[in-house]
Amino acid sequence: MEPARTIQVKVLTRVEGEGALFVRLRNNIIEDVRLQIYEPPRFFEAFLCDRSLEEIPDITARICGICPVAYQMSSVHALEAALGIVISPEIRRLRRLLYCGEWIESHALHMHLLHAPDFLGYESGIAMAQDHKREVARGLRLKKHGNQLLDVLGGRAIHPVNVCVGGFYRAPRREDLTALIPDFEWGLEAAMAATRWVAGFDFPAFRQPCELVAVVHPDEYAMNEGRVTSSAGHSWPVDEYETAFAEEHVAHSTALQSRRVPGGTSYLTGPLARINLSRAQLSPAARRLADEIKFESPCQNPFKAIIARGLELVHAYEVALEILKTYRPPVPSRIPYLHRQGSGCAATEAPRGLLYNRYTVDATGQVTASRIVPPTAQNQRQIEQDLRDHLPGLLHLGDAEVALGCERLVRSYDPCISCSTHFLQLKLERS
Amino acid sequence: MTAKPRLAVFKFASCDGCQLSLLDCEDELLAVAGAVEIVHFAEATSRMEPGPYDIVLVEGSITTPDDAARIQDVRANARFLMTIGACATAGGIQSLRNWADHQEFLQAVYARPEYISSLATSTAIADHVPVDFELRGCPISRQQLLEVLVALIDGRKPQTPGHGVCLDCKRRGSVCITVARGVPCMGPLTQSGCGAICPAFDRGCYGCFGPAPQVQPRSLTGHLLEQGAPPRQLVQLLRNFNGFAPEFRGESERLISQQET
Amino acid sequence: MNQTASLDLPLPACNPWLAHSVTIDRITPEVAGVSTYHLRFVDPEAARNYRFRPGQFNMLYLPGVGESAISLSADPRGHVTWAHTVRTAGNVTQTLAKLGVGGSLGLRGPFGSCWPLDQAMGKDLILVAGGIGLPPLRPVIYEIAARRDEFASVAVLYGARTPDTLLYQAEYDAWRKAGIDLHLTADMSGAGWNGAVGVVPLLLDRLPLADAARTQVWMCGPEVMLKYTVKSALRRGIPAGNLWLSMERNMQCAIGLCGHCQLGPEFVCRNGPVFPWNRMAPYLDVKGL
Amino acid sequence: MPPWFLEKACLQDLLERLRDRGYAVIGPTISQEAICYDEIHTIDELPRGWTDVQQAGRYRLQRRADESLFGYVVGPHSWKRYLFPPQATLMTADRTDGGWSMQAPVEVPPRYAFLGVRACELAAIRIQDKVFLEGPYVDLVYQARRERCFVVAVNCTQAASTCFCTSMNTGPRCQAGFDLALTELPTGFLVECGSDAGSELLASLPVREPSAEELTAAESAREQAVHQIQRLMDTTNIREDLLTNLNHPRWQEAGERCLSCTNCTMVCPTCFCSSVNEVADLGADHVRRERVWDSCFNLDFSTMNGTPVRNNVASRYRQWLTHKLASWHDQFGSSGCVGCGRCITWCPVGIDLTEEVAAIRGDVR
Ligand SMILES: Cc1cc2nc3c(=O)[nH]c(=O)nc-3n(C[C@H](O)[C@H](O)[C@H](O)COP(=O)(O)OP(=O)(O)OC[C@H]3O[C@@H](n4cnc5c(N)ncnc54)[C@H](O)[C@@H]3O)c2cc1C
Ligand code: SF4
Ligand code: SF4
Ligand code: SF4
Repeated sequence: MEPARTIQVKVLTRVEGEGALFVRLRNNIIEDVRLQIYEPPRFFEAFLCDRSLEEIPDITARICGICPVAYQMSSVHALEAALGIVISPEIRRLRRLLYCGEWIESHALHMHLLHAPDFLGYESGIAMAQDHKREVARGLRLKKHGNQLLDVLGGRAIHPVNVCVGGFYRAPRREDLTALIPDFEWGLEAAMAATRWVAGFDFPAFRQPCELVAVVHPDEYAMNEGRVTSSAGHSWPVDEYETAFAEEHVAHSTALQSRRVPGGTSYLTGPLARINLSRAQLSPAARRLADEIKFESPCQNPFKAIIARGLELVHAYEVALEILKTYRPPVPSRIPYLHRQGSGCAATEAPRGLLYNRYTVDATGQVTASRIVPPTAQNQRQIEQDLRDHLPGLLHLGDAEVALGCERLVRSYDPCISCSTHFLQLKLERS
Repeated sequence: MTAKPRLAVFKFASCDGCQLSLLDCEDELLAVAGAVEIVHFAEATSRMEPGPYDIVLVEGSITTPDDAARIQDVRANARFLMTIGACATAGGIQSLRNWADHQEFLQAVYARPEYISSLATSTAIADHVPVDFELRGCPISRQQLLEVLVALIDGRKPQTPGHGVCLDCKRRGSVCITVARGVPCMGPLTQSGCGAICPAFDRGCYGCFGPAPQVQPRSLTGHLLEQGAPPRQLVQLLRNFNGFAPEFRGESERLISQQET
Repeated sequence: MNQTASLDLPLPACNPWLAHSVTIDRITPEVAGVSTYHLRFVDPEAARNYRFRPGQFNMLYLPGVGESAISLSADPRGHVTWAHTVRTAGNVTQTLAKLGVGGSLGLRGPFGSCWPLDQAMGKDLILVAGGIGLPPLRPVIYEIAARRDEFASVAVLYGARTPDTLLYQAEYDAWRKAGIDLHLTADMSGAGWNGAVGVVPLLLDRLPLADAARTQVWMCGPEVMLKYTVKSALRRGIPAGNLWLSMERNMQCAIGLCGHCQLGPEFVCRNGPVFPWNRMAPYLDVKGL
Repeated sequence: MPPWFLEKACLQDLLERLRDRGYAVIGPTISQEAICYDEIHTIDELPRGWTDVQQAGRYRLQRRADESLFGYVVGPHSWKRYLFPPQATLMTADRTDGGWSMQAPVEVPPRYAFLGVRACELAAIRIQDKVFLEGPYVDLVYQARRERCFVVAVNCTQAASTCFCTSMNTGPRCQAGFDLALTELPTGFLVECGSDAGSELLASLPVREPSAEELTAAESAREQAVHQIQRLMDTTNIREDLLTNLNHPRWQEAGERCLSCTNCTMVCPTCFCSSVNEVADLGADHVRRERVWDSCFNLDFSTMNGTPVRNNVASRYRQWLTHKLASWHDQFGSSGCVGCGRCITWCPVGIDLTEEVAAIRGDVR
């Protein structure tokens, strides 16, 4: 047998967490593609059991330092479902505002520091800043706005401390929020400019008509709740999520991989999925901008996720501004509740995609079972599939270029590997 | 240092939040990048130069046999090794496994535990290699990170205060949540650095910066128990992100053994 | 209320927190790790008004790094530059050591109490110093050399770890010429050393005293040295009231307002650093005070 | 000067007249489930109908049967927060071509009117005056605030279980140190005047002469506070008893309970310890020296050559108590304690200084 050609990216960079890529070819036929996640397992689901449910949002935040709010949101919603707590519209708005902070921070970071350098040929956002100082500085300022919002609402940007089951420990003061308005008004314009900038990049011609999955809400661009909806025309209430999607444990990854049930096919969550499924519900400025830059509908080029992020950035700014301007502190800031035995689940839209949580609690308020399905675990299989489909167009290149091409594709999903720890190195073997 | 110091960031078991703190220094990031040569920082750059490095930031705890070997390598290449965050300095939240049955944990999370290679414990970096400086927090404070980096570049000792959270509470005018509301709070046992945010948000501190110097947890837990706090709650408060720090660990184990007798 | 010796001490004008800008005029390397910095005020007005008494100290300020209390080791009659002999220890002193001639820093002072020169007039005076304890006494030596006939016998007992770490060796001849009886010792002997070997209090044990009751002993050095020097002096019949020492403590404000330097009832910065031994005696041996 | 009477509803006039004169009125108001001092604009922000229940390590708000505006004692804040702020800029340094340029901060110090200052707090301000204004050095930050402030005192008509001002000779009656002093009655306030500024303000208020019944009622209301004070601290010879017992085993014992958390020193209205931080930009070209509250309970507070002098909790507890009650006499000619009881209430483990002192002296007597 001919020796295999292996292409390997030992450490995927500019992604959050630790992963690698491995590709093996024989006679230019792809034998194996593996997105390897070697992020050490941290056993969150195991030790959430036996903790008080009040502690859960603080602990789940630690699954991922990049999107702690998403973990807090999915967990509090799931626990509220288990306890039968109905939050007030004011609390809901404040949660939406908090989520906007995280979307802004995370999208601005990924666009400017992690993904844009791929298009412009730099090793990092910092290196890119030498020639594109204005754009990087603008990106950093946008990112900072997200963090400032999280600071005010949650005390700090990473692992904020204010989220609790039932609402917020303390409602922010109106003055503290209104003080942010001028920055956010600037930011809305800047986010549009940043999106036009990334929309002008050169995109590899690649089309991937896969199944897209996102939370969809009838009245708004979903963040905190809605039905789990697929581009294949299905839609499920969240509590049927586990009937439509299942996780499987593969040998090469410490992350579980999700797939559709039945059929076992891959699917994609995240900004592209959201925008394709809910484009009409983007904020007016984001919608206008999508039309202006002729963002195709549906968009099936994963590389263009950077534009989708830009549009969502604009959206998040506009939503945040609206909430900032009309904010009244919710009273109470936290809906009182009693412990009871129950089970509940929730799915919210993390910057990287759908994040599903389910908990069972007992009558004393202890968690007895938990399930957490992070976005990257769901995308992992689709990323592998996309690599299979994208690779043939690259194989004429040398190993280093192939590796780089694959890495770029992987980065376009903004995989957050640390959170997929129940979730990479490219190794390409070819003959 | 004449040439710009070479900075590298390495990650072990963690959430990435502490290294993100560096990228979160939005106003200073480019200046920092100008003062040091960032030669290895997988989260931010594709540049991956081999050692030796002048300044190495290590995030995360040691939880796998591979990582136990890798940290030796990192240390061998580091002139100054600084751990960042609760995972690296105390084992992190994942050190909860240290009290549990590891096999049970594996089975709870993974369908095919045989695919997973992991140690029975999550331990601090200092349990494996000498550490030159520890920066506390879950997550670390970006101001403190900047101060340490700037101090290292200037060749002086960093100024990171060692007092407890209570002092910062009082400076910012927060009312003691334990005394005024009976909410158990780890503030008196916890090193400052966060700016005393939890009590400012009407909740007790959960100890994410780890034990303050010369703490006596027993006095506080004794008093809280007298006031009616359930022992279980105190154990959980102690067994958080710094649960395996010796002072907190000792007290939670003492409380449990007291329960059992 | 405690008041230090009744001299009207020079105090910094107006805002005691505001540092003057000074530049390094000259650096005299003394021994390994110790240099004397001659500082010049940027503002000539400040220079004209600046006076200090032997024993007082300044706060030297390296912006962004911090402040340190450093004794004035200069001749109090100097008018242009003020000397500080500094041992490189931590952040402030290390940063200072990196500044060269022309380097800029801040200075607040003078602060603290001074050696009781007036009380010593016409009396026998013994100055005892260990290591970096000599700089705070050097202004006294200059003062005495200039007014030698106002004092009876004057002895300087000085010791360091090794012979090559004795400070100000170039000046010893001048001191001796001025009628100062200089006795040196080293904890450890070294090449070419033919002086005494042993700790400083031993020098006092051996020093002939003309009239113990009329002898003043002023000392500055590590706390153990002070302790044994006091023991020796008392054993030799020198009255407790004639013993003076200069104390060291962490200081931040230098004006008795920040609390750091408290030792028993004393603010070392404000009531000291020079104290009559009597006053400190009850507190010196209490652990952790 | 004989006292005047101000109708309850007219207290708002007092607030407004103060505001007319450019004062920010700081008074008691409910925040964070305690009675805190903060800026107030109307008397509706006062804790009307509330009281506090205090014991060692515990504080709770409770409804009163009446509508009193000042029916509580002292809470977690003290006026020190305003006169000696927790953070203050001492100077700035900027790098220039000609070296460092050092500047004193330019600030317009606020004009505060303190409403509801209790007798023990007047005594505490008096003590801080001695510390910051009457020594060889004046603290300019304190001075600027202190000189501009206006003090409206209130006589206590009740006491908490933690109060011991009678032992310290500081209360509960306001004797001096105020511009105006109020005694609250159900229908209004008896107003005494303590300064020219006070009389000037009083002249703008709709006051009348009090009736004889009102005078008696005020007297007995104040007496009630005296009677409610249970706690005692024997101060005879306290300085010598403490300073000659520096090796008493009780220090060790207290050191095992004390958390060294600094709460007692932070809430104490007279503790004044501070540290200076260098706040610099990244290149350290612009530096601010910032003074912050600090405490002798911190390990790194007293270091020498890099090692802590007070290297265990017991020695730090001893430093605190001996300074407060003993060496303060040497330094400032009075006790450093005014008997407000804050350190007892706000100690998270309920350590009570009066008990510690008694224990140390118990062996002496
Ligand atoms: C009144 C007075 C007069 C003085 N006069 C003089 C004088 O004339 N000449 C002189 O040289 N000194 C003098 N000193 C001493 C001088 O003030 C100190 O040595 C100086 O403050 C050191 O400041 P620094 O910032 O350089 O060191 P610091 O940072 O304060 O450190 C001092 C020492 O502690 C060590 N250290 C600091 N932090 C740590 C840590 N975290 N862990 C372990 N070790 C640590 C350092 O290595 C160093 O050895 C005087 C002191 C006083 C009070
Ligand atoms: S020591 Fe305690 S009782 Fe005395 S003034 Fe301070 S806080 Fe009040
Ligand atoms: S008791 Fe402690 S904190 Fe208070 S003034 Fe005295 S030394 Fe300072
Ligand atoms: S006495 Fe109480 S309040 Fe004071 S430091 Fe000790 S534990 Fe804290």
